[in-house]
Amino acid sequence: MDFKQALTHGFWRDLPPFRLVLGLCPSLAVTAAAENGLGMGLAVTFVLIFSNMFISLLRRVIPDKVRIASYIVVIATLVVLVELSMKAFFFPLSQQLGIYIPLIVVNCIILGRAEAFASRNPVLISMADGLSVGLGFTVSLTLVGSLREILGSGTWFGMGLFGPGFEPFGFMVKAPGAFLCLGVLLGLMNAWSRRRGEIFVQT
Amino acid sequence: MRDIGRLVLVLVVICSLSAASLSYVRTSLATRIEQQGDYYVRGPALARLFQQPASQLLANKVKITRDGTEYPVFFRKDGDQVTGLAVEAAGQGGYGGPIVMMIGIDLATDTVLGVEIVSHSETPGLGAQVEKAGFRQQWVGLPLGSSVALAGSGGSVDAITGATFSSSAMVDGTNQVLDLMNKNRAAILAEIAGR
Amino acid sequence: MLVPAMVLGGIAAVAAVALGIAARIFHVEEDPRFKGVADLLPGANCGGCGFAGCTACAEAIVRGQAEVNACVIGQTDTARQVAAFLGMEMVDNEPQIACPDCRGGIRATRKYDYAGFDDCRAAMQLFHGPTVCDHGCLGLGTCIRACQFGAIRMGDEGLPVFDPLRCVGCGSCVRACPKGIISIISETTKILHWNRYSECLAPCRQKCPAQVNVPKYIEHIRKGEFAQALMTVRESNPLPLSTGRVCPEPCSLACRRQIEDEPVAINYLKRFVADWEMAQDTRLHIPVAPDTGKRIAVIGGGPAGLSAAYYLRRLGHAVAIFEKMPALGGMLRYGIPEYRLPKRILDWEIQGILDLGIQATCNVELGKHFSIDFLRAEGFDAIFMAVGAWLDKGLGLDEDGLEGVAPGIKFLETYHHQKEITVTGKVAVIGGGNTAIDCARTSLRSGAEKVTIVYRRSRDEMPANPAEIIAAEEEGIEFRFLSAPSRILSEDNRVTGLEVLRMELGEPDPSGRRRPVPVAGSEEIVPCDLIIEAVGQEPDLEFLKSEGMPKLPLTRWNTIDAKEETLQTDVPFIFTGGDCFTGPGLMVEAIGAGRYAARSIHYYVTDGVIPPIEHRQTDLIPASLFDSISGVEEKPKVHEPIVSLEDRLGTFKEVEGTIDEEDAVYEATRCLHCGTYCYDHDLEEARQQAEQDRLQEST
Amino acid sequence: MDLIILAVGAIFVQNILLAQYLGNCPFCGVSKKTGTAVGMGVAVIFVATLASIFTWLAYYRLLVPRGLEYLQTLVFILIIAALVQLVEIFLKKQSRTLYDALGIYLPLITTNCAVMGIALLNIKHGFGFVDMVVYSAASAAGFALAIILFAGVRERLFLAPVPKAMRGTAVALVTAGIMSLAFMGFAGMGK
Repeated sequence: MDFKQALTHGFWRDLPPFRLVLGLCPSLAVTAAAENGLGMGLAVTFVLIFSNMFISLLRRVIPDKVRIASYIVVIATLVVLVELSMKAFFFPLSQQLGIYIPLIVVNCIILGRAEAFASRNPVLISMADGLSVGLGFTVSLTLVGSLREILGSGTWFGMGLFGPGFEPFGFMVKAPGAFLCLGVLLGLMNAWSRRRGEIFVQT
Repeated sequence: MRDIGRLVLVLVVICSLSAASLSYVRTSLATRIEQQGDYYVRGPALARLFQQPASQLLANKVKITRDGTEYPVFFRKDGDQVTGLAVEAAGQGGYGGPIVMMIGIDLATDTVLGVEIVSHSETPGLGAQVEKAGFRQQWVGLPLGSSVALAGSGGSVDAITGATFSSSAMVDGTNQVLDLMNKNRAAILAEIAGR
Repeated sequence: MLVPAMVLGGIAAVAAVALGIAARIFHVEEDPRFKGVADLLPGANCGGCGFAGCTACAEAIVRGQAEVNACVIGQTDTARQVAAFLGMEMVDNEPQIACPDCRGGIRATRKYDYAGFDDCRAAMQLFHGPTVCDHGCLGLGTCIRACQFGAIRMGDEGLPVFDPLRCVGCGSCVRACPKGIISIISETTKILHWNRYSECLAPCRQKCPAQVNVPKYIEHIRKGEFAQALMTVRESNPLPLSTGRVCPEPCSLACRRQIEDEPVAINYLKRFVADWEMAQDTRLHIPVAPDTGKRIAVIGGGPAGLSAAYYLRRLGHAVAIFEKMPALGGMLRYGIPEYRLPKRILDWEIQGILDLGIQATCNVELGKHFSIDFLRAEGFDAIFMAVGAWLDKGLGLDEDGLEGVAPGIKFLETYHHQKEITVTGKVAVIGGGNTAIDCARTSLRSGAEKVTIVYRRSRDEMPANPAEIIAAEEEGIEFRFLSAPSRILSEDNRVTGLEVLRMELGEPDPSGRRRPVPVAGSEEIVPCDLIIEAVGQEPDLEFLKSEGMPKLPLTRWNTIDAKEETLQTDVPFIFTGGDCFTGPGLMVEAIGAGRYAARSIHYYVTDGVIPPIEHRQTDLIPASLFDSISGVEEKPKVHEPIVSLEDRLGTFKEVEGTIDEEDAVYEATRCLHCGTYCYDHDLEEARQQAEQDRLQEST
Repeated sequence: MDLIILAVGAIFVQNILLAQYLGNCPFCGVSKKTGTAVGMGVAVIFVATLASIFTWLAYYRLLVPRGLEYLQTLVFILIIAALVQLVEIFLKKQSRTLYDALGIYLPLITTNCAVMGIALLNIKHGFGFVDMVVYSAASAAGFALAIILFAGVRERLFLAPVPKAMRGTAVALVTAGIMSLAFMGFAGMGK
């Protein structure tokens, strides 16, 4: 993968969680509002960029057998860092995201990118990969969040959109709405790929 | 065996470094995190209790530790005189976990000013009704020096229908505060005076 | 800062040490490849592949239950590394994919009109589906709906068409199909597969001793997909260049087209694709399975040996060929003359087989230079004995010691060794097989004045290829049919003539041919200077008497005895096949035997048990031998370019040429693509009919 | 009684998969066959309970006394990862049958947010030891219930005439949404 590809592949070809069906839990859990989706996405992006950076730096130092364990520690450290900074600077958001922030640790996207990309590539390109996949994830989460918030609460990023007459589609901000919304979006995306004649495998 | 030694060493070094760096970050951010927490979590409750902007009150804070539990206490001053306290307590036994509440105390009349919910994770529409003014109205004017109980257990507090757990968590938190006030009133005032 | 560092470091240390110790105490022996593959996988254990974690996925990959690109995280890079680790190359067009085993479609005859629910399984409930054919496709497309990857669509011919690029080999279509006609095919399954009665098999495919999927490769040729056509041939025949030249085409005897027309020139087509590859001078990639660590010795480098070696290698075993002669090829090299199979072509073909990673040692003879015990000691897990049938049978006419009498194979072999041999005077060749014709045509090219073939039955009974007989006649070789040699005339120990007795055809003998009966007093003399006896061969099994040989029982025809079902001899690790098992036979039979033995050996060295082939097809399936074909127009067969008579005599130029691309594609259109019950009536007409039916339904 | 109510609440009302959105990756990945789903479910029950006990002990005995609560994420993941691997190694040697039935799912659990999530929720809810054990087991049982039911649905779904673009994960998610809707009906049960 060259640099340009590393920077762009996260936006369509490997767009999580749609094309790379990973990281579903946060995609479902925190997308009741666009703001939460954006925040979660950015947190993941931060962790991705820096975990890719550290792992790429350490890739020759870490023995193969404790590879995964070491990656997990690096990722967990970054996650705690995000958790702490969020509490210090974006307190309301951190309350909203709750335990889903520490759960970034077990988000397969991060470990997946670390293993599949950062452990084999130099630092800069690994960071570019992290940025691209992370931002792709952010865009997806914000999109899902926006949809759910607009339909479910009638607001977008907290701003009222429809005036008092609007009866919100409350189901959308609850768990079933999350599954449904993600499923339908995925279907639409598949339909679009199909029309473009792309060949890809959705397991 | 040397092989294992190396693996252990690498892991230990990484873990230690990570813990050390995190504890550094944590120390440098600790004050800010606490302030943020006070501002966003306790601020609104405080402001409602004392009917004045939270920013004037958040600095007036002491921590009282009793039986291993820490109770943050905020106070209101009229001139030099401490006229009111707001004690935070976590009522145990809620359905979704503890209900954190703040109980205002009027020191002039020795009665309860009211109760405000700081945070809870109760079921919306059921346990979450503890936030409703109607339910909380039962707290206004409770005398210090006693304890409360649900009506079902022979007390005075009417529980929310279908949310007995949440209601009893409220009672639990209230009793903690009343108990603290009865036994530690002097110590609290001394602590405030000492600031 | 120290406390947290110590706490965390402590936890890590405890965990690591505990794991390290546990890994030692509870160590379990496993296939090291599991670990190797697992290490290459991301280790994120996300479960996206559908397996329980990366280790489970690695096991599945090694076992061949999952593709190397199963991991959703790892993508192409990981897949490539895993493939490299397993010794496989990522080949884009040969993954494990679904393949339908039905050619019927709209050609299939209907039992009744079905108007029920649009689902094959539902249709199946009603008298086993609306088609006459029991195992044919119902064409309602349940598999299409079952495919999650959009890899299947309904083709024009009413059959599902699989897109190999989209198919991932998940097997959902296999589970969905109530007829069981879709299977997930990998290279290994193709190699290990043998025809069963329960399958839809064209008669040619049933008849071919090597079971080449004839209609499939012809169809590829028709579409201009020559590479796929050749790969299809190679699934069951590793020697297409040679077979394309010398095979007598048993398949064409079964060709249904000959009911109304001449049979399809199957062998010209095979020769065409094989030559097409050679003309490109780049060899097609032949996939080889990951190494199994098993070693197999093949004794004899003839067609049976080469075929077995080729398939065993492709199944992932390490193969070594031991050959007595100075070069590989066996009878192909030493028995078939240059003008039929140029050595240059044979060399190219054999090199392609050796390029797969097969070791070959020539000039070593079993019993003289090495023994079976030696091979066992060397660590070979199984041995394939394909020593051929090189010993000429004599006539029993006191010919021993006479000058001017040569056994047929010896003659051809000597000829091969000393190219300059010249034959003078008149030659009589005794026998009616291909060897006899080869001897006759070879002596004609080496300077013989006149060549006579003496055969005791009539021309119709001659086992030689009809084309060969015609060519020999054209070249001026005289045939004396119904003449049996009775005495050799000699002067000063030199042959001067052959006394023959005229014969009449009597009752059929067990071989189905009419038995020749001598006519008393009909002796005639055929004057000649050289008598070549080509009346049959048998295996030269002298080596069995040497040291270090296990005792191998023989049959009463002096061939090595083995179980028909497995080609395994009484010594479990020794397998046999080809001429030394059956007696002299066709090259394509030896090739088939080689692959059959490869299957047995593969199961023997991997599982220890050779599973029997259920319903193995040995005789032609009666239902497939329909005797009338309607709606087939006559189309003349193409003819091979043939070197002119003047050019042929006195030289060893290859007599027959290769047809060109245009002719090949044309000839391919003559194939009827028979199934068991169906064939191309006239595809255009059938299509129009189907279209009309559809229109009627919709109105 | 309290414990039963706690358990019922954790299994049905606050179902870890369908209401708390935890453990969705294996939910979509491993739910293609009922057999696999059963194995996965049982393995999660076992590991989640075990991991909760260890993380709970580590939190209250190791971290709280030293004021290191902020390290919980790091410590928890380490403990879970090591524990899962230990159990796997042990099972593989001691009981191959058990390993083949359940053990092979263990690696999948390390990065299963359900297990980590349950451990974190235990702390968040401030449970005592007994409550914690019951809650963990019940939550994991909720996971098992959902994934097994879901696998059953998906087996049927596999052959259903689903629009092409919706095949696979897309329709699985929509189905999960409908199941989640059904589980919402349990709200108000328990406490």
